[in-house]
Amino acid sequence: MNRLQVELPGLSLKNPIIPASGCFGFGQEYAKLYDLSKLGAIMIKATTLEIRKGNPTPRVAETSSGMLNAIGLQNPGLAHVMEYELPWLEQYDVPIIANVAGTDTTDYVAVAEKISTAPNVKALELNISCPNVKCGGIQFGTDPKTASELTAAVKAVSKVPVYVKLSPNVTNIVEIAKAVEAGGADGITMINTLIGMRLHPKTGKPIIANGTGGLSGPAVKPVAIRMVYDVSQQVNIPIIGMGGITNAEDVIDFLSAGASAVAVGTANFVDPFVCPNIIDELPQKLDELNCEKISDLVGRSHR
Amino acid sequence: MNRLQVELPGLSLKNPIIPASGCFGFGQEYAKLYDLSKLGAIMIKATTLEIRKGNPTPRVAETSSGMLNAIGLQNPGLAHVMEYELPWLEQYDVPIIANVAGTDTTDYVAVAEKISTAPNVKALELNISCPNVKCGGIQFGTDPKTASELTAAVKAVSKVPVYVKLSPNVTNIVEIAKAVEAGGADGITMINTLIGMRLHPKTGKPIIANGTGGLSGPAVKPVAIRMVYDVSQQVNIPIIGMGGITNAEDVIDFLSAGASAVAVGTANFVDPFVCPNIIDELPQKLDELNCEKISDLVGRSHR
Amino acid sequence: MIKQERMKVVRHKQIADDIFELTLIGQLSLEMKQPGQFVHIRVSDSFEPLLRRPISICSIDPEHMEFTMLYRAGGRGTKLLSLKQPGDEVDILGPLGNGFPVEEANTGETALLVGGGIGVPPLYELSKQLNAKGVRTIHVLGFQSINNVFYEKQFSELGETYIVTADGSYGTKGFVTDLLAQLNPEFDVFYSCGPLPMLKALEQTYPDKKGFLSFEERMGCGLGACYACVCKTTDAVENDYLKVCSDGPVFPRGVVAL
Amino acid sequence: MIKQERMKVVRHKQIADDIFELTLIGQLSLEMKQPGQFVHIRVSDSFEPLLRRPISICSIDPEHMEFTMLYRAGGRGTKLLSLKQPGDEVDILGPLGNGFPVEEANTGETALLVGGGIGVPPLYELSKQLNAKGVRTIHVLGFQSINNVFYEKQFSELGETYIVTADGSYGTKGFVTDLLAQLNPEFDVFYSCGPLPMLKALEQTYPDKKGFLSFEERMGCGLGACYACVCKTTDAVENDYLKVCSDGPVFPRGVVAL
Ligand SMILES: Cc1cc2nc3c(=O)[nH]c(=O)nc-3n(C[C@H](O)[C@H](O)[C@H](O)COP(=O)(O)OP(=O)(O)OC[C@H]3O[C@@H](n4cnc5c(N)ncnc54)[C@H](O)[C@@H]3O)c2cc1C
Ligand SMILES: Cc1cc2nc3c(=O)[nH]c(=O)nc-3n(C[C@H](O)[C@H](O)[C@H](O)COP(=O)(O)OP(=O)(O)OC[C@H]3O[C@@H](n4cnc5c(N)ncnc54)[C@H](O)[C@@H]3O)c2cc1C
Ligand SMILES: Cc1cc2nc3c(=O)[nH]c(=O)nc-3n(C[C@H](O)[C@H](O)[C@H](O)COP(=O)(O)O)c2cc1C
Ligand SMILES: Cc1cc2nc3c(=O)[nH]c(=O)nc-3n(C[C@H](O)[C@H](O)[C@H](O)COP(=O)(O)O)c2cc1C
Ligand code: FES
Ligand code: FES
Repeated sequence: MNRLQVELPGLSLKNPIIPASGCFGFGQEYAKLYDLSKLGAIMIKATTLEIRKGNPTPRVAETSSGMLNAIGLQNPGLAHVMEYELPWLEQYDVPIIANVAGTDTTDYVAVAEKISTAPNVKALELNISCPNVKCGGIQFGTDPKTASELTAAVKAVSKVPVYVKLSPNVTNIVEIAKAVEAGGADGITMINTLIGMRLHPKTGKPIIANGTGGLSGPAVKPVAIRMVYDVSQQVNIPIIGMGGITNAEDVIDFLSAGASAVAVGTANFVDPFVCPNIIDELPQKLDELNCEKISDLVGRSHR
Repeated sequence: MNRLQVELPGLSLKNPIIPASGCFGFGQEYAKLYDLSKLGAIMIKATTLEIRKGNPTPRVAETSSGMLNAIGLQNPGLAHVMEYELPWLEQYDVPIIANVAGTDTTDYVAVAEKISTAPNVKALELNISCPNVKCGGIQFGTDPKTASELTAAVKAVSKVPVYVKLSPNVTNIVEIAKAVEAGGADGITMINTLIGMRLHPKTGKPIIANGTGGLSGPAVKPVAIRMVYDVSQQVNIPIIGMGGITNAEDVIDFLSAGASAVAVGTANFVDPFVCPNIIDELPQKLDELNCEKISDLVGRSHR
Repeated sequence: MIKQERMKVVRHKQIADDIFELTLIGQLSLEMKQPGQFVHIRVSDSFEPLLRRPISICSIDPEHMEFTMLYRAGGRGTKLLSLKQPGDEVDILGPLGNGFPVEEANTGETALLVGGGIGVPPLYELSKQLNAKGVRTIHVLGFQSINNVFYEKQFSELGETYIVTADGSYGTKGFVTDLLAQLNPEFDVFYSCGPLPMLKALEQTYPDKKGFLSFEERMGCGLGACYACVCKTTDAVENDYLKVCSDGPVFPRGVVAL
Repeated sequence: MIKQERMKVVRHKQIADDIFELTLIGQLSLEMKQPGQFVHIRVSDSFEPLLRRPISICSIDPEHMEFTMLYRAGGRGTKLLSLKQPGDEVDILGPLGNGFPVEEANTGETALLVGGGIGVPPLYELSKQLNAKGVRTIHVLGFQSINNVFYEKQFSELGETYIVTADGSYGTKGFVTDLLAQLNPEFDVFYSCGPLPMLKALEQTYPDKKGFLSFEERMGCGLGACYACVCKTTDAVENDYLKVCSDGPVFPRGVVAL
């Protein structure tokens, strides 16, 4: 028995550790450091229909126990991802979760329809929560009705299960979660970044060229945990949790809160080996908790 | 000329540094450490009509660059505050901003009407954003219409200007800000805490007895800055900014973002002398920025 | 008076499993009078970790302007503290709270001091002050296991000292109350610091004795301003809640609801 | 190959106002080949500060498994780095990026190396490698003021070296381009690292020369995965953007839009 095994719609994960979208490119860079087959899955960078150049620089700024980013969904576009990135990833024994972004429903649907046909894409992650683009992204994630409709439209064309990525920048995240569940989502991933800003001490102007950026890293973990805790008790679809994970204890926290698997974002920048390190540490953590298989921990905070 | 002088509705501040509500009690404890007359103003602990016992313990938990609290508005009640706390504070040359909380509109109105008659209370801070109580508090702060109506009701009875304290746990804080402005608010204070949770690594249960708590400290500063930045450009009433301030540079950031004065909360626990220290440092910071008076910095991020 | 000072590490060593003895020098030591008071320690100049850690004063040496604390390096903050070297500075706020009332034991009387684990340290300064005043002290100290035992010698020099370990690897096996039942000591007042179940058992074992108990609670300010550290009181007390940091940490028996 | 290693501090000293010279020992040094590459440094084990800091490799000493970097202790992270003592460990990721192409200068040719401020360090290893290959080097190094000048002697040992200070307190007064205009040196290829206006002025001053420029941008991963550090390219290039961390930091002239 593999104690770390996790079964989710479309995803048979050898462990619950997944690099988060946007923090791992399309895997090529980290493949130079370790074997990607070790990972539970990989969430690739948001892909849009057309090539996207993203925002002007500076695109990142450091904050207390966190960072802001405003990459602006820069990516090489659907065609390139289908032709080069996904086939390249096929050499690894690892399911791919394709992060799908767009400006309007047509965009999302077009990307989802196509990218879900790639043989190693086992699930989609619908990015309705990117705070760093002018159109598309977050406004789909802040209104329950819009979120639900977009989910349904994408579900109608996708060949693989659809996970919807929620924004924490809302009054009532449970309401959005229920709406995407009603729209047919197979799972939820949460949280995307909190909207934040840092100013330059001398000039007083925003450091990030885009003005605002998305806050991630350990600073946001308490916010993410409480949202996973709340949502997991109100929906019947699984959650992939993220926000500030840096070690195996953080992973256990997210599972306890109600997530079935987790994604690790910013921590990859701090320690590029963080994902394999966590995977190696997990069995011992389970021993310490007298826990046979990791899935037993899911939701224990509210049981 | 006093370079640090700030003039706000009801408040003539010798400097823009104010201990934040709930982090300074009613001043008695810090009065043992330094002269309270040094402060710009004092925001006293939330006061309710009746005595409140607050939540069970543990009430605090540490997080990365932040902390969670769920005190639950424990306070000795309006009568005691009027009879003992406020008269005791009269020995200091410092305006008091009374933080007003309640369960329903009647409560808020009753406290506001009475407490605004105290001679040293120069302004009210309407707490419609406390995440740690079951009734009252945050639900007034998440719906624009309710927020506006409560503001108007309190304005109708208050003898002093009314500032409304906003919650960051909303999809659109600008909308709430505009609503309270329309309701007659004289100013805005922001932000209250973000809702968060921390779990115990062994048991998986929330550490804070209340389950969730309010996140404060340096971790939330980027969120607070962007909200002050957004709101200050959309309303015509002044803002008292807060969230993660620990030093003079943080103060400058909040003023640059658009606040006219600031409150310091959690940092008082880390360094009990943080407020007087910041006040002492500010003139030199102004020199470094070639700035004559501190009010010149207000809003320079978007000018 | 409460002061904040960057005090200097004079000595720092491990004295049992995870237990460190830290001696600091500075003016602040001169403000320390009452055993059972605590200091609030900032272990790092960064915001990671953010909050101060409350640690009891274990012994005061005003002649050398020093004081000593004993702490368990368990979590993130105390582990960082354990890395401090002689000469390094540590940001201390204190002395805080109300400690054990030495005046409640009269010259010639006997005091029973009962400590559990990391609740043992504040009893040491207490015992020193009681003995200085001519009060006889009996020390009953409970630990998990032989490797956790500390300060046996120091207490022995001041009075009868009994060690109890939960696993029986040293001294008597069991809880301090087991030993007390055997021992059945004669005494006039008891003072105690340790885990809640121990404090509770003590109150029950000696329903008619005068006693003082020291409590723990998670803290914010440590000064009485934030209401983080409250404890529930018994019906005997007018206030519904008391603050461990400023009303306590030591309360007379019967005040805190156990 | 890119490695991560906790390397040990061998030497660490201040060599000018706010400028530190740090030598580390470890296997990772053996992976360093090309001048102009950088390492990504974690200055603390806590999350404060969170991100790594990119610092150029200034010289490589494979024989002793050491390498040296020079950095300005300006912000929070580099100030913490400056506190490291010999024997302490520093978490290094590297070598990263593509450096200066030594192969673009042929034996017997002359290379012009132009550095500004904290852009000077990577030119040192470059100059060493060029000289080792028999390329003559001319060094023009610009600083703010006399107290900021460093490594004049080291560069002088390798070739003609000219110092420029903005305030004229040492060497020639003005910008490096002012001195270059006077000097009008003969050379075959130029290499440069420094502030953008300097790089821009150089490209304009020598429109027909072969040249290589090193760029800076705020980074996340340092590996090419996060798209934080992109720079805009000129129309001459097919890609709209290039990543400073993995495509650069050194680019041939004319590639990056200045
Ligand atoms: C009045 C008083 C006196 C104390 N005296 C001593 C002493 O002499 N020696 C000693 O070893 N310990 C003592 N403690 C307990 C000590 O404060 C905690 O063990 C310590 O704060 C834990 O910090 P950490 O960094 O190891 O753990 P972390 O898990 O990193 O702590 C996280 C947060 O929880 C708080 N916390 C965790 N455990 C406790 C606890 N048991 N009590 C209060 N806060 C806690 C921390 O202060 C911090 O804010 C005392 C506590 C109090 C209230
Ligand atoms: C490829 C490359 C090579 C470099 N080589 C050197 C060198 O050899 N010596 C040296 O002193 N400096 C060098 N720098 C600049 C150095 O990275 C920054 O000065 C340093 O990161 C600032 O960190 P801090 O802790 O002082 O400042 P902080 O203000 O605390 O930094 C906050 C954040 O902004 C980033 N940042 C701030 N300034 C810069 C900058 N100029 N470039 C990139 N990121 C920045 C930091 O990395 C950090 O993420 C290089 C930069 C790059 C990109
Ligand atoms: C540099 C960067 C780029 C990101 N890009 C994306 C993206 O393209 N699509 C997406 O859904 N989320 C993106 N995110 C959000 C992360 O996937 C993740 O939700 C968030 O950072 C919280 O996790 P963390 O704290 O572990 O980083 C990005 C985050 C960072 C830091
Ligand atoms: C322990 C604690 C108690 C608080 N109590 C109150 C309160 O009674 N009323 C209120 O409006 N805000 C209260 N707050 C919120 C603070 O006033 C402030 O808005 C928030 O903590 C953000 O500022 P900071 O990061 O500087 O702490 C409390 C915060 C803390 C940490
Ligand atoms: S810790 Fe703040 S009141 Fe006790
Ligand atoms: S820093 Fe991540 S791509 Fe360059």
